[in-house]
Parts: sequence; C-alpha cells; structure tokens
Amino acid sequence: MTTIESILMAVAFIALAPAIGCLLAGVDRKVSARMQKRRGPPILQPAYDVGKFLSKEQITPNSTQDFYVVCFLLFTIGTGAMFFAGMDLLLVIFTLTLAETFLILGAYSSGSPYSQIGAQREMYVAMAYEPVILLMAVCYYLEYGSFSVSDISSSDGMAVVPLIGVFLAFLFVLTMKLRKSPFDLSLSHHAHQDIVRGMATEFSGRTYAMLEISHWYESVMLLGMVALFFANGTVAGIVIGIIAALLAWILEIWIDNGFARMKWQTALKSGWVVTLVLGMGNVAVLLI
Amino acid sequence: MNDILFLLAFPFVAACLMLAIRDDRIRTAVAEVSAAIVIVTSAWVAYRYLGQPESFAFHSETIDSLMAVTEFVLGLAIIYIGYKHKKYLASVLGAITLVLFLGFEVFLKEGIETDNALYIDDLSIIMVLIIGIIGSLICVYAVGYMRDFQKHHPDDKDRRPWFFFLMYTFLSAMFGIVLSNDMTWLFFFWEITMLCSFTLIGYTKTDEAIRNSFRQLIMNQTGGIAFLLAMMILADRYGFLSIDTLLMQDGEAQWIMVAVMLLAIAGIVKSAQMPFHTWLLGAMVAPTPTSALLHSSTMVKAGVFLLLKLSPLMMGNACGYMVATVGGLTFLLASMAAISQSNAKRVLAYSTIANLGLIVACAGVGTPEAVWAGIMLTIFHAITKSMMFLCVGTAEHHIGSRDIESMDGLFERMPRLAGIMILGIVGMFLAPFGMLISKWAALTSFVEDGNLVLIGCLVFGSAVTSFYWTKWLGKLVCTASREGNCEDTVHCQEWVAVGSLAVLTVAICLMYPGVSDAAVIPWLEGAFGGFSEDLVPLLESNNMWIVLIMLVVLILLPLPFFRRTSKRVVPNYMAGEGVDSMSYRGSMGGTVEVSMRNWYMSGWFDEDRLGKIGEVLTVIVMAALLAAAALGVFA
Amino acid sequence: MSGTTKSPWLLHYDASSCNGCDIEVLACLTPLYDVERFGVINTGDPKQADLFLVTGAVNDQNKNVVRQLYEQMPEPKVVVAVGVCACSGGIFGDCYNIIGGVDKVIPVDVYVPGCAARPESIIDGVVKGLAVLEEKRKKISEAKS
Amino acid sequence: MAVMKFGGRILSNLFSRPATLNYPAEPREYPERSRGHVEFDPTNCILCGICSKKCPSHAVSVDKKGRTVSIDRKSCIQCSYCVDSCPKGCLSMRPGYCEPGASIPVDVFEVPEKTVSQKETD
Amino acid sequence: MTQNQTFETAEPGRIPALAQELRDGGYRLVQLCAVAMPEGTELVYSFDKDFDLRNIKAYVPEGETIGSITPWFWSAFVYENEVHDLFGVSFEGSQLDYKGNFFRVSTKTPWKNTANAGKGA
Amino acid sequence: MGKRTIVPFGPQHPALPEPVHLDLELEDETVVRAIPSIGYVHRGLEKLTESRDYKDMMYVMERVCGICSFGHGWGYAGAVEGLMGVEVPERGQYLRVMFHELSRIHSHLLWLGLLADGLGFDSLFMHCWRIREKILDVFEAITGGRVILSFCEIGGVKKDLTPEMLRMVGEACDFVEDEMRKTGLVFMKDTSVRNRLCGTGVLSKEDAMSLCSVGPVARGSGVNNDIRSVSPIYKDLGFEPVLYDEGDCWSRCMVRVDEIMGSLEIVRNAIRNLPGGDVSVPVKGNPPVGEYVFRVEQPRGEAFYYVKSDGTKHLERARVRTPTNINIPAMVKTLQGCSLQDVSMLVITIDPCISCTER
Ligand code: SF4
Ligand code: SF4
Ligand code: SF4
Ligand code: SF4
Ligand code: SF4
Ligand code: SF4
Ligand code: SF4
Ligand code: SF4
Repeated sequence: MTTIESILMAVAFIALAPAIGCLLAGVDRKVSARMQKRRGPPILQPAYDVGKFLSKEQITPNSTQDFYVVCFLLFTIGTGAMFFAGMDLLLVIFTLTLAETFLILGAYSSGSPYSQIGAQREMYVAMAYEPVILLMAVCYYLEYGSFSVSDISSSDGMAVVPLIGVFLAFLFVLTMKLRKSPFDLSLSHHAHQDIVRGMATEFSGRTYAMLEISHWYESVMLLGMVALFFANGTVAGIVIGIIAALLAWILEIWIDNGFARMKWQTALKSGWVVTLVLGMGNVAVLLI
Repeated sequence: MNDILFLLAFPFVAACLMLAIRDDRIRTAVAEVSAAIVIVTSAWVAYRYLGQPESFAFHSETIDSLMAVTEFVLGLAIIYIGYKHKKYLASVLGAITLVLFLGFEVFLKEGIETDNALYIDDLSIIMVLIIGIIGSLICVYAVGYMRDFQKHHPDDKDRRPWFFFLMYTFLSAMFGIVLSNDMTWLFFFWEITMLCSFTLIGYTKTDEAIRNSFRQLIMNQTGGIAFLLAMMILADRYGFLSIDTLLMQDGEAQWIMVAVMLLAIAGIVKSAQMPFHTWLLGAMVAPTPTSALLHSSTMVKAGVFLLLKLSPLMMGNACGYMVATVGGLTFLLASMAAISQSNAKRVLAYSTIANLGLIVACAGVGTPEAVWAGIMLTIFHAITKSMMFLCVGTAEHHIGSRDIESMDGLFERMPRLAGIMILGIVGMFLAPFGMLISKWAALTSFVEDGNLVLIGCLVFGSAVTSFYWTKWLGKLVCTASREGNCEDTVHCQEWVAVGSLAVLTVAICLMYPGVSDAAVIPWLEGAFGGFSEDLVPLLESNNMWIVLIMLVVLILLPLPFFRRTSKRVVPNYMAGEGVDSMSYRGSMGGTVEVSMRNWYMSGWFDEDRLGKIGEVLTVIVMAALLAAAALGVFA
Repeated sequence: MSGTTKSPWLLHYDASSCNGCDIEVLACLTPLYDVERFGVINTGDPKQADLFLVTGAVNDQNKNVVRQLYEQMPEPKVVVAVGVCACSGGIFGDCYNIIGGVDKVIPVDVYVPGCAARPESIIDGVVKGLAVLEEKRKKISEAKS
Repeated sequence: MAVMKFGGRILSNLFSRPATLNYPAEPREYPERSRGHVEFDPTNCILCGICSKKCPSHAVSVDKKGRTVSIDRKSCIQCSYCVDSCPKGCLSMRPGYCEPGASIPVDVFEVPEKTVSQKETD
Repeated sequence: MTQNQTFETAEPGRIPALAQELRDGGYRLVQLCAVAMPEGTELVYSFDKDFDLRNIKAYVPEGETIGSITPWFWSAFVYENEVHDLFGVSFEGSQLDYKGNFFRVSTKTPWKNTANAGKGA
Repeated sequence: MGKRTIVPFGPQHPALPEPVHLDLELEDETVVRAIPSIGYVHRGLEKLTESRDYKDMMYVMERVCGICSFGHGWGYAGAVEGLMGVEVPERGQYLRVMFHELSRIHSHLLWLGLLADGLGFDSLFMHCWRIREKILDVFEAITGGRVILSFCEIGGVKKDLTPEMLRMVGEACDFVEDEMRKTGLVFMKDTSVRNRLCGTGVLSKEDAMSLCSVGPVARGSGVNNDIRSVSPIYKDLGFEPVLYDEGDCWSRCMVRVDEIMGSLEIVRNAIRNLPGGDVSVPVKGNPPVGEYVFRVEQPRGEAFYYVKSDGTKHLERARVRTPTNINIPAMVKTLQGCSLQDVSMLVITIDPCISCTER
C-alpha cells in the first residue's frame, strides 16, 4: 500500500468502524434474542444505548478513571487504524495490549472490589489469549517474511491454508477477546454476572459510552484480523475475507448462546493447550 | 588511556576515602562529588571513544602480581569466613579455586603475555555509561536512603563507611570488567564484584542475610571455577589469555567451544540464570540501593556483558544452543514465578532474572539481530529496573512495607513517586517503551533463527509478564486509600536519582534510533563483520514514528485529567450497603472495610515448583551439552 | 438525543417482597414478554440504570439500601413501585418491621398495583415510566440551557 | 458429555417464530377466572361492613354514615376474600388489572338509599 | 402431612443434654420455634429421625438464659439468633453468635415487647 | 501475604434476585470466609396472627413466598385443619396434591432458569422460563392467579375444576414433558454446564445429615427426607423419591430435573384417578385450645408448620419453618473454600428462598 492508501484506510476505519461495529452489536443482540425465541431489540439498539449514556447525568467515583478509559478508546482506535493502514502486525498487537492495559487500569482506578476482580479476570484471560495472537504474527512472518499487514494482505495465496492451525486457535481465543460466553469472565455483555458488571461496574454515562464504542472498534478490528487470513491481494480475496469474518461473528453469537460461562481455570488451561497444540504446532510445521 | 585508568582507579580511591571518613556530612559531600566526577568521566570517555574502538598496550608486572596476591589473600579469607560460619561448602569451593588459581599462576600462565590489557569499544562504552551514570546515581540515592535505613535500624552499629566503601569499590571493579582485555584481569575484577556483593548481602548480619550471602558466594564461586577452568584450557591448549584473541578463534573447535561454554556458565551464574537464579532472590535482603546497583543494573549485567561479548562465538553452535535454551527457560519460568510474589523486591528480582534470561537467550542465538536486541534490552533494563528498585526502596521507607499489597492507592499518598513507578512499570512491558520494542526485535530474531523453544518461551513469557506488572500497576492507580500524603519526607538525593532515571527512561526511548546507530550497530558491524540496519525491521521509519507519537500522547494526555472532575462524584457501588467508597455495613453489624488483594495463583505458579523444573531442565541441558562438547561430539 | 426512552436500563431490587412480584419482573425479560423489545436491559448496576423497579414493602433493614441505590443512579431516573407491597405496604402494611411502601423512602414515579403485579402490568408501568423519564430529561436539559 | 448440547436447539429457534406476545400492541386475553380487580355493584349493598372487616389488607372500607364503599386499588391484593364473604354478592372479581400510573385511585362508590319496599322485595 | 402430635416438656437446663442424646441417636433438628408467654418464652424443638417427629418444649422464664444446642446441631444458629433477636432469649455457648445483628428490626425484640398485650385485639 | 480481599456480596446483586448479603473474604478467587447476613426480607408476618383471624391468616401465609405460595397455603391449612379435626374430602386432597406438584414443576423450572442465568447461559434461562409459562397459564385459568393462587382454603380448595380444565392440565404436562426430555439432557450432559457444576460445592452425605439439610440439597447428597415418602396419597400416585449421591451442584440440579419428571407423573396419575365429590368442607367456629404441627414437602424441601391456639379466633402462634431456613447452614458450609465464581452457583443450588426464610 502507498502512504496515501494507508492513510485513507485508517481514516475510513476511524469513520466507518463505529457504524459497522454498532450494527454488528445490534445483529448480535437480535440474533441472540431469536436464538432464545424472543423478538429482541431493534438492530440499532446499541446506538440508542450509547446515545442515552451520552445524555445522562455524568457521575464518576473519582477524577482519574476517565483518563484510562479515554486512553483505552484512543488506543483501540489507533490499533485498528494501524491495522487497516497495513502497518506492522506486531506493533498492532502491542498497541492492543496497551489499550487493554488501560481498560484494566480504568477498572482498578475506582477501587471498587467488583471491577478489580473483573480486572484480575481480564488479566488472566489475556494471559490465555495473548500467546495465540503473537503466534499468529509469527506464523505470518514465517509464511510471508514480513510482519506488515499490507504485505500479508497483498501476497499470493490465502493465509488460512498454511496457517490453518493458528486460524483455528485465533477463532478460539476470539471468544475470549470479544468477552463472550463461555469466557465472558471479566465483563459480560449480559448484565447478569457474579461480579455485578465486572470491570465496568463503576463506569457510567460518557465513560460507559466510550467503553461501548471501543468495543465496536475492537470488534471490527478483530473481524479484520479474521479477514486477513483470507485476503490474497484480489477483490475476491477481500470478499471472501469479509464473508468469513461475518460467519465468524455469527459463529461467536452461536457459541455465546450455546455455552455456560466456564471456570476460569478452564479458560486458562484451554487457552494454553490450544496455543500449544494449534499455535505452536503450526509454527513447527512452518519451520519445517 | 589515562582517562580510562582514571575511570578505573578513581572510584576505588573515593571508596578508600569514605572508609576513612566518619562524619556523615563530609561523607555525603564526598560521595556526591565523587559520583559527579564518575558521571562526567564516563561521559567524557564515551564521547572520546565512541565509534573509535581502541586497545591499550598496558603491561605491568607489579599490577599483575598485586592482583594475584590480592586474589590469593581474598581466597584464604573466604576459606576462613566459610569455616567460621560453618559454611564448609564455601570453604571447599574457596580451596578449589585457590588450588586451581595457584596451579594456573604457577604452571600455565608462565610465558603468556597479553599486550593489550585494556581496551574500549562501543559495547564497553555502553556499559561504562550504564555503570558510570546509573551506578553513580544509585550511590547518590544511597546517601539519602542509608540515612533512613540507619534510622530504621537504630540498634545496629553505623557501618555506613563500610557500605559506601563497598559500593564505590564495586564501581571500579565493574569498570574493570568491561574494560579488561586480559582475562586474568577480567577474572580478578569478576571475583571482586562477587565479594562486594557477598559483603553487601550480608550487610545487616541477620541470619537470613548471612545465609543468603553465602548462597550467593557459593554459586558465584562455581562460576568463578568455570571461568578459571576456561582460562586454563585456553592457556594450556592455545596459549593466549586475551578476549580479542579468543574472539578471533573458530567457535566450532573442540576446546574453544568447551572454554566458551565454561565462560558462558560463568556468565550464566553471574546473570542469575537458572539453575543459579536463587542467589539473586536471596540478595534482596541487602539494602535497596545494593539491589539496584549490584543486582539489577550492573553486576548481573557483567554476566550478560560477557555473554554478549562472546556471542559471535556462539552463533548457531551447541554452546549457543545451551545459552539460548537456558535463557529462554529462565525467562519463561521466572516470569511465571513472579506472579506468585507480593513482595515488591522479589517481583523485581524475578523480573530481573527473566529479563536477563531474554538477553542471555539473545546472546545465545548469536545472530546480529538477536545481539542487537540483547544490547538494547540491557540498556533499557538497567535504567528502568534500577529506577524501580529505588522507587520501591523509597516507598518502603515511607509506607513501611515493601509489599505490593500495601501500595494500594500509592498514587494518592505519594503521587510523584507513584507516577515514576508507573512509568517504570509501563516501561518494563508496554509499547511504546524500550523494553517492549527490544522484545519485539528479540522475537523477530528468534523467528528468523527458527528456534521453536525460544519462540514458545517468549510468547508465553510475555503474556505472563503482562499479568504481574499490570496487577502491580493496578494497585498503584486505584484511589482506594485512606492514608494521607506522606511524600514530603523523601530525601532530595533520592529525588535526584529517581528523577534523573525517570528522565533517562523517557529520553532513551526518544533517542532509540540514535543509540542504535551511534553505538550498537557500529559494534555489531565490528563484531560480526557486516550488519545492515534492515535486519531490524521495526526500525522502519513509519514504525518509529508511530512509537514516537504514542510516546508523546502518553506523556501529554494525562495533563488535562487528574484535576477535580466536573462530574458528580458518587461513592463506589457496594451492593447497596455502602458506607462510603471503601466500606460497607457488614453481616455481623458494624462497618467493614473493603480490601482488595491481587491474585497470586500460587497453585498454578508455585515458585518452588517452577524453580525445580527450571533447575532440572537447565542442568540437564548444560551438563549434556558441556559433556558432549568436551568429548568432541561437535568438533 | 432521545435515546433515553429507547434504551431504558432497569435496576431491580427486592425490598422485602414475597418473591411473587420479583419473579414476575424477571418473567418480563423472558421470551413471552421480552421487554428487551423496548431496549430494556436488566442491569445489576445502579450506575448504569435509568429505571429503578422496587418490589416489596421495604423493611427497616432495606431502607438504606433502597435509598443508596437510588442515589447512585444518574439523573434522569424513574422509580417504579411494582406490586401492592411496594405501592402501599399491602397485606404486610401492619407488620412491625415494614415501613410500608417505597414512597416512604424515595420518590416514586409510577405505581404498578397488583398482587402479584402481572407482567403486562409491569410492562405498562415501564412504558409509563419512560414517559416520565423523557419529561425529566427535558426538564434537565432546559435547566442547563 | 457433549459440547454444545444446546446448540441445535438454539439454531432451530433462530429459524422459527419467536414466542413473544406482541403486548402491548395486541391486548392480552385473560381467562374467565383471572383475578384482575374487584368490581362493586351497589344495588344490593347493605353496608354491613363485612367486606371491610375481612379484607386482609384493609383495601375496602365502608362508611355507613356517608353511605360509601371505597376500594383502595393500591392496597388490594385480589384475594377475593371480600367477594367470597359479601352476603349480598355485591362484589365480584373480574379479569383485567388496574392500570399502573403516577397515582392509583381509591374508588369510592356511593350506595344509594334503599326504599323499604325494595328491602322487603329482597 | 400428618405427624406424631405429642409434645414432651423438658426443663430448659436439660436441653443441651437432650440435644446431644438425640444427635447421637441419629436425629436431625427440624426446627426451633418460640412462643411468647406471660413472663417468659416457650421454646419448641422438633427433631426427626426417619420421619418420626419428636417435639420438645421448654419454658424459659424472662431474664433467664438457655444453653445453646449449636455444639451438637450447628445449624441451630439460624434459629437461636432469630429467637434472640425477636424474642430476646439468650443462648449460652453459641457457636455462631450474631450478637443481635441477625435481624435488624425496627423495634428490639418485637415479639417479647408486645407479648400478650396486643393479643386478641 | 496476609491481606485478603473483602467484598460485600449483596443484598443488591444481579446474581441474586433476592436480597441476601454475604461478607466474603477471598484469597485469589478462593473464599476463605463467608458470613451471611439475612433479614432483608424480614417482615414479621407471623405476628399478624394478632390482628388477623385464623382464616384471614391464610392470605398472609400464602404470601410467605410467591414461588411456592400454594404449598404454604396448604401447610397452614393442614395445621389448622389438624387442630380443628377437619377432614378434607378426597377430591380436595387430590387437587391439593395436583396443584402442589404443578407448583413444584413451575418452581423447579424457574430454578433451572435461574441456575442457567447464574451460569451465564442466557438462552437456557430463557428456554426454561418459556416452558414454565405454560404452567402459569394453567394456574391463571383455574385459580385466577399466576403467582399467588389463593386456591387452598381451610377445609379444602376453593374451586372445582371443569373437565376442560383437567384436559388443559394434561396438555400442559405433555408440553412440559416434551420440552424437558431434551432440556434435561442439556443440564445432564452439556460440557460447559458440567464444567461449572460437577465437583463444585460438594456437600457430603454426613454433612448433609449433620447440618440438617432438607429438600433437593439433602437428596443431592443421598439423604432422603422427602416427607412425601410417608404420605399414603402420594404413594398411591406413584411417588418415588429422587436421590443423587455426588453431593455437588450438579447432583442438586439433577434432583430437580428428575423431580419435574416425577411430578408430571404424579399430576397425570392424579388426573386419572381423581375421585368425585366435594372439594372442600365448610369450617365453622374457632380452633380449640391446643397445638399442632404439620409438614409439607415444598419444592425447596420440607416446610414445617406449627400452630397454637388459645381458643380464640386469633391463633396464639402460627409458625412456619421454611426449607431455606435450615439449608442456610449448608450454604455457609459449602461456601468456605469455594471459588468466587462458584459463589452464585452454590447460593443458587442451595436455592435460598429468602422471602420464606425470613417471613
Ligand atoms: S402487599 Fe403487603 S402483604 Fe403483600 S407482600 Fe406486600 S407487604 Fe406483604
Ligand atoms: S404484591 Fe403480592 S406478589 Fe407482589 S410481592 Fe407483594 S405479596 Fe408478593
Ligand atoms: S389491584 Fe387494581 S386492578 Fe386489581 S382489583 Fe385492585 S384495584 Fe382492581
Ligand atoms: S362477622 Fe365479620 S362483619 Fe360480621 S360482625 Fe363479625 S367481624 Fe363484623
Ligand atoms: S380482593 Fe382481597 S384485598 Fe382486595 S378488596 Fe377484596 S378482600 Fe381486600
Ligand atoms: S359490599 Fe357486601 S360485604 Fe361489603 S358492605 Fe356491601 S354488602 Fe356488606
Ligand atoms: S431464589 Fe427464588 S424465590 Fe428467591 S429470589 Fe430467586 S427466584 Fe425468587
Ligand atoms: S421455600 Fe418457601 S419461600 Fe421459597 S419457594 Fe418455597 S415456600 Fe416459597
């Protein structure tokens, strides 16, 4: 990609991702409802929610919490923008970790026991999924000799084929990353949880709205990562990628509705086993 | 050359001076002035020799004899001390060292002349700067710190002259290590640092301190013996004892490989890699400036320095494989063990072991990219980790605990210190700070090298690393504290040191490409004969721009916040039974304070078990490869 | 922004009810009644709630809890008293530990009578509550401008 | 053990009609016996006050002097006890609940004076 | 479902001993309830073994205490604390004593205060 | 590492539909101490006997709890009938059993839903509650109430059932059975459900006995104290106690799943064998001086009723000891050493009905 293209892609992401993310979230709620034999809310419901939160009275437990959440939002946007601008995948991943850390600090900052427990859970779930994401980058590098998203997306051949192991592992940890059942330990999208609202317990008003918007950006970026496995520099590749990403989204909704929340031990163990078997296995195959 | 000699000798002179001074104020002045002189001298040396490696023909029988005699006397002293404290193993090892040393001096060294006893190159300059600047800052810090320390231990005799003597002597010894070309010199300084560390760990003279100091001693004696054996092999088989000659040898040759392996083991011991990592954990009983100086930023760096120095000889061979595996495993297992720790110094110790493991692994991989990453890691780690130690030390004196659990809401109680600590922690594992950028380079080089074990260790290890740092960070940022601000009693020396290190942490990130271009790459070109910048893909200009932007955002963004908020402040949600943000009405009546303890997952990350696993694995790797090399399997 | 009325998140608290009304409140969320059609989410967190559904007649031990939850909700907020107990104390009005109705503790905007209040009735109550919510929102934004 | 034992069910739900009643757009039909609210027919009321005495939540009150029977809708628990105990069958339980609102009415019913002849014809 | 309706009466001092005996005999505690009486409280203990119910009554005069049975039936703490909070009877040797915080009621010991006074009103 | 996490759990908590409070002390996720606090629903309704006569009291007792409202009505009525020597006609008795078992089905379905909700398994929660609505429809059509039935009265039941109504009950049973055949398997076999439930919160048989547990809690630990076992009418209707031995959350769950099936069978048998005649006998006069105890097997376990009369129309004492009351010790016991994520599991599987506990 040229610099101009990169900038255009980044701008497009920043402008369009919230809309797409919001729709995705709306579809999630609608489809979930239908899976539960309910009618469900309108597709635009997530937008209404955010609109409402923006217009509510602003309350906060302290003066610092907002800083972390703003950072979370900014860096999440930045991560996505870098990803779609075709930059270095490792840089994207590290920035994502940074964003994540800000969310955790935001949860910590109030001193609320529920959000802190949520933060702890977020941290070990992150411990379970981070290796896979790094291994994904490693595999791309081994296959294409570059960490650059633009190089990867414009290379011949679909990455899923040689990278099938990490692809499956990535799908597995996508559930954790999207905080969906069975791994919605730290912050469930369903409002019923054993630690109240988990990390978001003390978030309200604009702060909560920012969290939601960040989730939108995050979802789009993660689906972008799914699509990257299919991109091969042609329009067809992009179309297949988008379809695959949407299918992945539906799959996640289905999984979300088909599972109970598992024990944290299971989350960590399964995450690591998947990483070892599928992720490291894939690396080993590529090395040979 | 005189500047080099000055650099070597001056700290020792200052040390002797301080041993003689009994008055606190005068000693403070001397300490501060000496520190300033050391900083200026190191900067001067760096300025003068940067990009111009030079060797110095320097040979003096007197000095050689002096060193030999000193070593002999100290060896006898160790045997005696070990005997006195009933640590017979130390005595036995001391005796072995002594016998080997005598044998070496009498039979092998004869006739081997090393013309260039001293040298300086870009890697040495980096180390000189680390030792000179960071070491001196820590010494300055120690002035303030030890004043409080003495207050907290009023019953103890004031042995501060002795303390400062050791600290400054140690600086000299460190300069010696990084500037000596003659391996007998190197060995001499190597042993001196061991003894300084031994004495400083035992400084408080508690049973635990003495036990731990002997553990350090015994392990490092083992390393010393390995070093001696290596020298004996080189002297016996090849008849040289200089580093530069060694670096010109063929790493695959049987006895060269054995010698390099033995040297590598000496380096592994010194850099507290598994199975020798426990000495560093035990060393945490020493006063905090000691931990910062010896056990995080300099002495342990002597180990990795040696390994990095030797890395061209390790590229792609069994020795490299040994070193890389030990480093990789140590990185992973020590990071895991850090999760189960709540003592801040122990967390820092484990993190130090882990980070050194990464550097060691880089050295073991031995490709220019890996070594590049290793050197960068060394720089960042030295700055950031020593800063963290100093912060913990200050915090301990003001909140009365070095337990991370007691740091709840430190951001409210000691805002500036907590801010610096946050910077330090963030600097240890997050983008866009140097440690992470270097880790990134390390990962790339491991992938290039195709080493599956290292990739696995790094990938899992980083995930684990985030966990223990983030939960510490969380403690600092939460606002749940009832105690008031207690920051104004921090000594100005402590602020100077900590503040300078904080500035350095950020500055060095901003100067990242500069450091790389000015010192690291030229050295690599020299050492590996050709090295192109492209090999480090992350240095691509647009990546660096992003990193810079992130850095600036992170530094400027907090400014608009942290004022009084315009929002309505509502106490924390407490399930409806809250009294205020921090307490609620309890079951048995009365008010119950909420408290939050981080997770330690000791069932998963039990430090003893992890330590055992690491010891067994690394011993097997080392023993097997060393034996195989000695039998000539790889030749 | 009129998202307010399209996204009422509710907080439910059982201030000493007999469970009858609570399960009917819960039943509203289930497929047959599915209040999520109106954007309702049953959140457990007062800081994100707009509607406060209280069931039960409020006993002595509960009154502070009810008050605190109410205070922790951001404006605009609406209180719906669900069930006869919450409206007036109902059959338990005479009990020694009963304060008698939610309005003795916090201002109530909508009363939903019935023992137990039927899901349809609760839905109606929520819908009425939304109108009140919108009014309050307007008042607040007027006061601001 | 079976992974996602419920997976098939939710998928089939996705493609079948939701169970949701379209309330309030379509009003709900209640069964005949449904206890919604109490209705009062003053015709035969003799103001004996039994209903008021029986009511467990003091929702009915009878004012003999003012000749009124009032039902406090906010307190009525629809137990039907008054209906069952009224000797004159003036009270009845009907489906359909009392509307929620910002205030709930106390319905006051006047009981008209009865002529002697009326009483006798009873 | 209909049970054995006999009510044995016991001296309050014997209750702990009886409890131990019944525990050893394989009985479980079904309930403990209190009835406010003139100048005192009557406690009714019910025990069950294979659906055979034994009810034991003990009268505790006002101001006197009774031995707790929690050492043998730990679960009795729920009843004993309740009776303490509502009737004002004190149990000695309780294994889990809420010290009057089990029920936080508006009036202290509401049953005791109005015992018999409001009766029949 | 002396410090512990201290967290208030409840009274307002999304995982707890009812107000109960726990002081939780945690190390990591492990609960090292849990001190319950109840009293959030304590109304003191037993004391209403002082102002409500013994028949009026019926309406109060029905509101001990809105879930097994019917059972409480029966328990109270049974005790008073015993005291007064009233014999309920057979048809009335059968109808009581029928409604009691229907209540059990609805209560267990409700409970399974709440369990699923606690598991973060929304779709299963919705599913259970959708099935349950069928029973509520039956309730409303026959008794006029969805929740508070007001169906039991002293002397029998209030209304008779028409043949269509009986058919409706049968159809509802078919519907529930059909759905439960599949749904029960989810609770029994699904990996993620078992992941959370199996081995969680084990209550040994000895503990269940020494803590005097009742209901599914005891039966999940292999202790049968289901009072229905000694009722002749239940015997005739083919009642079998459901026992599981594991003592964990899963076995407590499976007891309830199986009991739904058992209750369906009982209801069907009751429809089939329903005798003719009156559904109630008129009861006149005040209860005689005396006292009476009565036990009913509620969905959550044995409930105990005690009435004492001094011969006036106001009872001297009307006492109900509800199942949860005596299951709280088991809850406290299993909470020690459990994991925070399992707290809601434990609390739910013990199924504390706080309303009835505190009255
Ligand atoms: S209305 Fe009265 S009797 Fe009914 S639950 Fe509420 S307080 Fe209790
Ligand atoms: S109104 Fe009736 S059903 Fe609702 S809580 Fe009160 S008594 Fe229970
Ligand atoms: S609660 Fe309302 S609707 Fe129901 S009977 Fe009473 S007044 Fe009528
Ligand atoms: S029967 Fe009822 S209405 Fe008639 S006098 Fe007695 S209490 Fe009053
Ligand atoms: S239905 Fe019950 S509560 Fe309502 S007025 Fe009649 S007796 Fe009173
Ligand atoms: S309504 Fe019936 S019970 Fe009430 S006062 Fe009139 S006649 Fe008497
Ligand atoms: S446990 Fe049962 S009765 Fe209690 S609140 Fe929950 S659903 Fe209602
Ligand atoms: S245990 Fe009591 S309150 Fe709970 S459902 Fe059963 S009878 Fe109702």
